[in-house]
Amino acid sequence: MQAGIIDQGVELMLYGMGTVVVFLGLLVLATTLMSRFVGRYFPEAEPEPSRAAPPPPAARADDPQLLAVIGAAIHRYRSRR
Amino acid sequence: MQAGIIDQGVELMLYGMGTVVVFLGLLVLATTLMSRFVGRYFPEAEPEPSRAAPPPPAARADDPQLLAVIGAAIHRYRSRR
Amino acid sequence: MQAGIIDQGVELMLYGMGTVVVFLGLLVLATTLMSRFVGRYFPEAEPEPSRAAPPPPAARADDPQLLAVIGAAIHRYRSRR
Amino acid sequence: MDNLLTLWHASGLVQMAPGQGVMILVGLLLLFLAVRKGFEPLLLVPIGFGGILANIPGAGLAYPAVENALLQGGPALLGEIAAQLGVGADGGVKALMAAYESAGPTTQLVVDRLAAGAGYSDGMLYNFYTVAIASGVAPLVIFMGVGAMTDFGPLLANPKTLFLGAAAQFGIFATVLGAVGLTAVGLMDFSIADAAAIGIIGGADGPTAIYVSSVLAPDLLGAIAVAAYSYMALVPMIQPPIMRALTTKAERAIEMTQLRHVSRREKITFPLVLLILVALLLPDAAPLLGMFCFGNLMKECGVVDRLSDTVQNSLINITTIFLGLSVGSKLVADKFLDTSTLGILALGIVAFAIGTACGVLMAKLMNKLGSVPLNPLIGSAGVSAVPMAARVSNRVGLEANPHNFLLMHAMGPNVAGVIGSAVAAGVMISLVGG
Amino acid sequence: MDNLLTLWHASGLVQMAPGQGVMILVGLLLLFLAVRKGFEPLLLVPIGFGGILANIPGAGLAYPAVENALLQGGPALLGEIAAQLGVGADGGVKALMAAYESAGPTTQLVVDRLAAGAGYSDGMLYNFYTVAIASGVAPLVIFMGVGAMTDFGPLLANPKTLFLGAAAQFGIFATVLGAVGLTAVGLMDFSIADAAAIGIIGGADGPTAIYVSSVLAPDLLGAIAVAAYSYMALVPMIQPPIMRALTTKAERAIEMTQLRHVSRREKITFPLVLLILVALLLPDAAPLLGMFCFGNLMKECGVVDRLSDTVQNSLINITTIFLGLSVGSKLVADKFLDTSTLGILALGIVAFAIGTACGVLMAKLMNKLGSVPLNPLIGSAGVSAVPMAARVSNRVGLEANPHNFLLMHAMGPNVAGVIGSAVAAGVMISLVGG
Amino acid sequence: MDNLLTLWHASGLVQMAPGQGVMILVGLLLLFLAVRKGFEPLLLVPIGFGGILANIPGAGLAYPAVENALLQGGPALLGEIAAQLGVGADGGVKALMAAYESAGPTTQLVVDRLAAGAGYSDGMLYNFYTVAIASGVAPLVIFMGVGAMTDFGPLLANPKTLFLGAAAQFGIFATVLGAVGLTAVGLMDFSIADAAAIGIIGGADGPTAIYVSSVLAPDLLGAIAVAAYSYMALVPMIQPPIMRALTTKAERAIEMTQLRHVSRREKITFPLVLLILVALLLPDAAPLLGMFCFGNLMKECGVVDRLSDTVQNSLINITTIFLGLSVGSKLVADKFLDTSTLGILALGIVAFAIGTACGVLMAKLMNKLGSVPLNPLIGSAGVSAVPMAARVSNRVGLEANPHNFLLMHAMGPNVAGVIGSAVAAGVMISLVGG
Ligand code: NA
Ligand code: NA
Ligand code: NA
Repeated sequence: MQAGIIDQGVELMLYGMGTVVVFLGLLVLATTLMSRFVGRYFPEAEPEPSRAAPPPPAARADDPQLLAVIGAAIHRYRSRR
Repeated sequence: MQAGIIDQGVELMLYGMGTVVVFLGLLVLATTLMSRFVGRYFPEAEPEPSRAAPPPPAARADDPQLLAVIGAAIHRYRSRR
Repeated sequence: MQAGIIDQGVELMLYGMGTVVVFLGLLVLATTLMSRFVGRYFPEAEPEPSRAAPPPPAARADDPQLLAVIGAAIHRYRSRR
Repeated sequence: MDNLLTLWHASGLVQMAPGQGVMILVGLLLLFLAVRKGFEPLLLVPIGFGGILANIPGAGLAYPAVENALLQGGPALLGEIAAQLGVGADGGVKALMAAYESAGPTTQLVVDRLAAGAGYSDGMLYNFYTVAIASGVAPLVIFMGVGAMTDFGPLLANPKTLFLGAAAQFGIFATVLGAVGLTAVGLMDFSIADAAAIGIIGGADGPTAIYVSSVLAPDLLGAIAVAAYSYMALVPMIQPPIMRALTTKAERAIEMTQLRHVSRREKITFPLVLLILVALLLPDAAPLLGMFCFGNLMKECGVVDRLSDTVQNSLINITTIFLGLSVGSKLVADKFLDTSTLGILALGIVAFAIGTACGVLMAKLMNKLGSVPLNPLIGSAGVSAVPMAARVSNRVGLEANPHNFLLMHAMGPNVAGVIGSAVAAGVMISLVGG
Repeated sequence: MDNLLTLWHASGLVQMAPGQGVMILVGLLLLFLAVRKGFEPLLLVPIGFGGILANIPGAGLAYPAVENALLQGGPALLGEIAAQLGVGADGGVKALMAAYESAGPTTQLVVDRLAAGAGYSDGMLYNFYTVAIASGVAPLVIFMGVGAMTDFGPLLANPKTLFLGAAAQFGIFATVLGAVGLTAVGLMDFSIADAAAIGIIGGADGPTAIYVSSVLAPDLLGAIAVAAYSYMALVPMIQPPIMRALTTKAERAIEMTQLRHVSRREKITFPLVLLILVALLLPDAAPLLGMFCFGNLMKECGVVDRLSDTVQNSLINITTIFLGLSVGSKLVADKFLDTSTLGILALGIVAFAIGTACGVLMAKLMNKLGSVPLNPLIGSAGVSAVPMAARVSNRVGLEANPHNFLLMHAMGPNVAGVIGSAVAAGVMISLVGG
Repeated sequence: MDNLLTLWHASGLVQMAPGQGVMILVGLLLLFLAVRKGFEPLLLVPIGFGGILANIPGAGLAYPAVENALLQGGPALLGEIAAQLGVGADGGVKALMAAYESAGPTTQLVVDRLAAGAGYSDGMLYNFYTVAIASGVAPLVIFMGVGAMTDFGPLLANPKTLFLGAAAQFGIFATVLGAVGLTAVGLMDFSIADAAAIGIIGGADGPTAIYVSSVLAPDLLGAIAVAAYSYMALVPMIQPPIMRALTTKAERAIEMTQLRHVSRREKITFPLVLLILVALLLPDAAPLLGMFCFGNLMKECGVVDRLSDTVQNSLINITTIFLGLSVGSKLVADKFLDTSTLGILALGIVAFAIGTACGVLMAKLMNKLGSVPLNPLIGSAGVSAVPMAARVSNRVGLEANPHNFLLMHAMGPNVAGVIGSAVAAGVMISLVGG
C-alpha cells in the first residue's frame, strides 16, 4: 500500500496546488468582473449609511465626566446581568 | 386510496374548524372567568411596578449632551463585546 | 438481594465519609502548600489590576443627573436588543 | 492524469443537472427577496442559502449516506447494495431507495455499513434536518421563543377577539378542501395528509407550518415553508384590497374604545389556563402550545428573566439559523421541482386570502351583534403573521380615519391567530397523522 | 361521526387518569412556589411546567415511542409487538415494556419499527431527557457554569474551612443509612443504589443530585430533583433553628478576623490542583469536578473571558431550560406517585438537617481546637446551597451581634460543600454503580 | 475491606500509566502556554484541559463504552465479548477493538449491550467528540462564525492579493511531500491520507485543519490541532526572520497606495460569487466554504443582524468550548505519544515556513511584474493565521519605514489564505478521501 506513496504525494501536490491557483485565479477574475458590474449598474446612491449609528461628536470629547458616566453605565449594566 | 378524498377533506374541514371554534370559544369563557376571578380575589395592590426601571425623568429630556453620552456608552459597550 | 442491605449501607457510609474527609484533608494540605509556593516564588508584583475597569470616581457620586443618564443608557440598550 | 479526471468528474460543471441550476437560481431569488425586499429575512436568508447548498451538484449535502452512495457510487457498489436489498440494480436510484426504506432494520444497518465503507456519509444539511426538524425540536424551540416575545395583554383586555382568530383559520380548512379538490379532478396528487399540511400555510405561522409538514408531509416541507414565509412577507400587499372590498368606509373609520389595563397576575395565569385547556381537550396540540405557553410564562412570571432573555435572543437565533438551513435542504431539485410545488404556491395564496376575508367578515358580524363598536379591519389580523397583519390593520384604518389607531386592538386577534392555527395543527395531526 | 369519536377519544378529558390530574396539580404547586414564593425559580419553573406537560393525558410527551404504542395502540398492534417479544399480550403494558427492555438488540429494532410504522414517536420530553440527562451532559454543563461563577477566594484565604464542607456531607451518608433502614424494616423498597441517590439530596447541590440519580436511580430522579431544589429553597427556614439550638449566643457573636488577600495566581492554580488530586485519587468524580474546575479556570485565567461570559450566561441558561423540562418528564404519574416519593421527601429534609448540624458541630470543634476564633455559624454553610446557606449564616450571625459580618467567611465552607458533595458523588458511583 | 480495595483499585495512583502522567504534564504545558504566553488561549485552554481530562487514569472519559469495558472489565467480561466477536480473549485490548470495529453491525449491537450491561458507558469527552467533530458540525459552525467576523473589504479593493493567498498554500503541499518522503525513507509510517491531513497544518487555519483531519486521519487529529494552534500562536516568531531574509530593506520600505472604497453591495455579492464558483468547480469544498460564505453573507447583508451577532458571540463561543474539549480527547496517551506526533510537529513548522516564504516570493514577483507598488511583506500574510500574520506584516514593515502602514493591505492576502486553504482542503478530501 505504501509502495509508490511518493508518486501519490507528488500527484497530490501537483493537482492540489494547481487547483488552488486555478480556483483563486478564477476568483480574481469573477471578483473583478463583479466589482465592475456592481460599480456600473448598481452604484451606491449616497455614502453608505453606517449601520451602528456612530456616537454624536460631543461624546468623542475626552470629557472626564462623560467617560465616568459611560464607565458607570457599562459597569452597572454588566453587574446586573 | 384517493377514492373518497373529497369526503375526507370535507370531514377534516368540518371537524377541524369546529374544534377550532369550540376550543377558542371555551378559551374566551375560561379567560373571562379567570380575569374576573383574579380581579376580584387577587387585585393588584399598587400600580404594577415596572420591572425594567424606567429612566428617571431628567434623562427623557432631549438634552443633546445626554444623548451623546448614551450613544457613546452603548457604542463602547457593543464594541467591547 | 435486599438481605444485608444495612451492612451495605453502613459500609457505604464508612468508606464514603472516610473518602470525603481524606480527600478534602489532602486538598487542605495541597492548597496550603500551593498558596505558600505561589506566594514565595511568584508573588504579585503590583496590586492585581482589576480586569473590569472600575468606574472612575466621579461616577460613584450620587449625582442624580448622572444616574438618570445611566438609567437611560441601559434602558435604551436593552430595548434595542 | 487520472487525478485530473477525478477532479473534473468531481466538479460541479460536469455533474450539474438542469434542475439543480434552476434551484440555485431560486435560492438566489429568495436571497434577493430577503435582502433587498425585506421578505422575512431572518428565515429566508438561511432558507435561500440552504437551498443553494442543497443543490450543489456532487456535494450531496442534503442526502443521507445511502442516497449519496447510490447517486455517486460506481456500478460495483450499487450491485452490492442491490444484492443486500434483494432487488435488481437496474431499477434506478429511486427504486433502490424505496427498497432500502422498506427493508428490515438489520438489512438497513448492513447497507449503511456498505455506504460508510465506501466513504459516503450523511450530508451536512441532512444532519441539520435530522436534528432540527425531523426530531421536531427546532420549530418547538422557536415557538417557545415566540411565546416569550408575545404580549397577551391586548387579548386579555378583549378576549372576544379570540373569535376573530378562530374565524381566520377557515383559510386553513378551505385550502385543505382546495387541495383535495385539485386531486379529485386529477390536476394534482395530494394525499389527505398532504392537503392538511398545505392548508396550514393559511395559518400564517412559520414554525407551525414547518412542524405540521415535518409530521404529515416531509417531502412537501420545502415548498410549504417557502410559501408560508413568502406570503407572510406579502401580507401588506395581499390583505388591503380584500379588507377594502369587504368593508365600507364608515366601518373602516370606526374608532374603538381604549383597552382596559391588564394586571400582571392575569398575564401570568393566562398561559396556564391555555395549557390546562389544551391538556383537557386537545393533547395533540400539546407540544406546540405547551412550548408556546412555557415561553410566555417565563416572560411574564418575572422570576426567570435570565432564562427568558436567552430564549428571546441567543436560543431563538441559533435555532433559526439551523431551522432555515434545514428547510433549505428540502429545496433539492428532485423534490422541489414538481408540479405539486406550483399547486402549493397557488393554494397558499388562496389560503391567505380566504383567512383574511373570514376574519374581516367575522369582525363585521361581531360589530353588528355586539354593543361596543368593533372595527372590522382588525379581523384580518386574525390570520396571525405577527405583527405584520396587525400593522396592516392599523395602516388601512388610518387611511379611513387619521385618528384611528387600531394597532393595539389588532394585536388581540393577531396573537389569537397564533393559538388558532396551533389548535388547527393539533386537530389535523390528530385526525390525519398516525 | 367517526371523526368526532376520534377527537373525543383523543381528548384529555376521556383519557385522564386520576394520577395525571394529581400530578398536574403538583406541577401547578411547584410553579406557585417558584413564582410566588421564590423557590429556586430558575429550575422549578421549568421542572413544574415540564411536570404538567408530562402528565397531559394522551400526549405521551414523556414516553419513548414503544411505550406510547403500548399505551395508546389498539389490540392488533399490541398483539404484534407481543409476538415479536415472544410473550403474551395480556400481561399489560408494564410486562410488555419489561420484555422489550430485556429483549435482544435486533428484536428491539424490529419493535421500534412496528411502533414507528403505526405512527408513534418518542415524546418531546423523552427526547429532551435522552439528550440532556441520560447522556449526562446537562448537569455537567451546568456544573461548568457554576464553576465559572464560583469565587474560591474565601476558601483559599482559609483552606481549613474545607473541613466544614467535609463534615456537612455526613448528611448524605446518614441519609443513605436511613434509606436502607427504611428498606430493612420493610417500609420502603430501596436498593443500595437508590439509597445512594437519595442520600445525595443532602449535598444540597442540584446538578450533582441530578447527575448521580441519572446514573444510579433514573426512576427516582424526578422526586430527588424536586426534593433537592425545594429544600435548597427552604434553607432559610430549615437551618436557623438547628444553628441556634447547637450554639450559645456567645459563640454566635464571635467575630472573625478579616480574610487575607488572595492573589490571582493562586486562584488560577487552585482548579488545577483540585483536578490533579481528583485524577490521582477519585477518577469517578472526574466528570463532575473536571467540568467544575474547567469552568473555574476559564473564569480565573483572564484570557478567555468571552468563553467564560458565554458559559455563565447563554450556555447555562439554555441548558437549565432543557434540564428542567427533562426533570419534569420524570414527574409522570406512574413513576412519581409512589410511596417511595414520600420516603424521598422525608429522607431529604433529614439529610439537610443532619448536614447542617454536622457542619455546625465541626465548626464548634475547630473553634475549640484552633487558635484563631471561628464562628460556628459558618459551619452550616458547608451543606452548599450556594449562596443561600452563606447568607443564612450571615443573617443569624447579625442577630447575635450586629457588627458580625460572616458572609465572606461562610463562602469558604459554602464552596467547599460543592466540592465535598461532588467527591461523595464520585465515591458512591464508584462503589455502587456499575 | 473489599470496599477499601475497590476504592484503592479505582484510584488514579494505582492505574496511572507512565504515558498518562506525561500527557497530563503536556496538558498543563498547553495551559501554561495559553494562559501565561497568550498562545491562542481560546482554543488551547479547552484543548489543554481536555487533554488532562482524557488522561485521567481509570476515568475513561475519552473512550467509547466498549473500549472502557475492555480496558477496565474483568476476564469474564472480556471472555464473553471475545466469544461474541469470535476471537480469542488473550490478544489484548487492541486486537479486540480491531475485531469489534470489523465485526458486522448486529454483532456490534450485541457487544454494545454487553458493555452497557456491565455498567460501562461512553466517556464524556468521547460523546463530545462524536457530536462536535465526528459529525463535522463544530468546525463548520466555527467557520461560519469566522465568516461572520471576516471583512472582505481589503480583498475586494485589491483582488490580485488572492494570488498571495494561493502561493502561501504551497506550504501545505510541500508538507504533504515531506510526510510521504519521511514514510518512503522509513522514518515514519504515514498513509497518503495522513500526509494530506498533516499538510493542512500549513494552512494556518484551525477549523480547516480539524475538519480535514476528522475526515482523513482522525487518529492524528490531536497532534495536528495542537501543532496548528501552537504554530499559529508562534507566527510572530516564525515569520519575521524568513520575511527579512527574502526581502531587501528597500522592498520592505515600499509604501502602498491607499485602498479604494468598497461598496456594501460588492461585499454582499462577494460571498455569493465565491459560493457559485465552489458549486461549479469544487463541491468537496462546499461544506467549509459554504458555511464560511453563509456567515459572511449574514454579516454583510444587514437584514439579519441579530443572527449575525449570535453567530459571532454565543454560538461560536459554545462551539469553541466543545470543539476544544473534543480535540483534547484525542490527546490520550496511547494515541498521542507516538513517533508520528514528533513527525507532525516537525512537518508543521516546515509547512509554516515554506508557506511564508512562498507568499513573500510571490509578492516579490507581483511587485516586479505589476505596475502598482506592492510591498512583499504582505505576502507572508497569505498563510492566514488571521489576523496575527497581517499584524506581523505591519510590524516588520514599520521597522523598515515608520510611515509604512501595511495592516489593511495585508488583510487582503490574509483572508485570501483562509479561502485558499479551504480550497486545498476540498481538493485533498476529493482526491484522497472516500
Ligand atoms: Na394563525
Ligand atoms: Na454540598
Ligand atoms: Na490558510
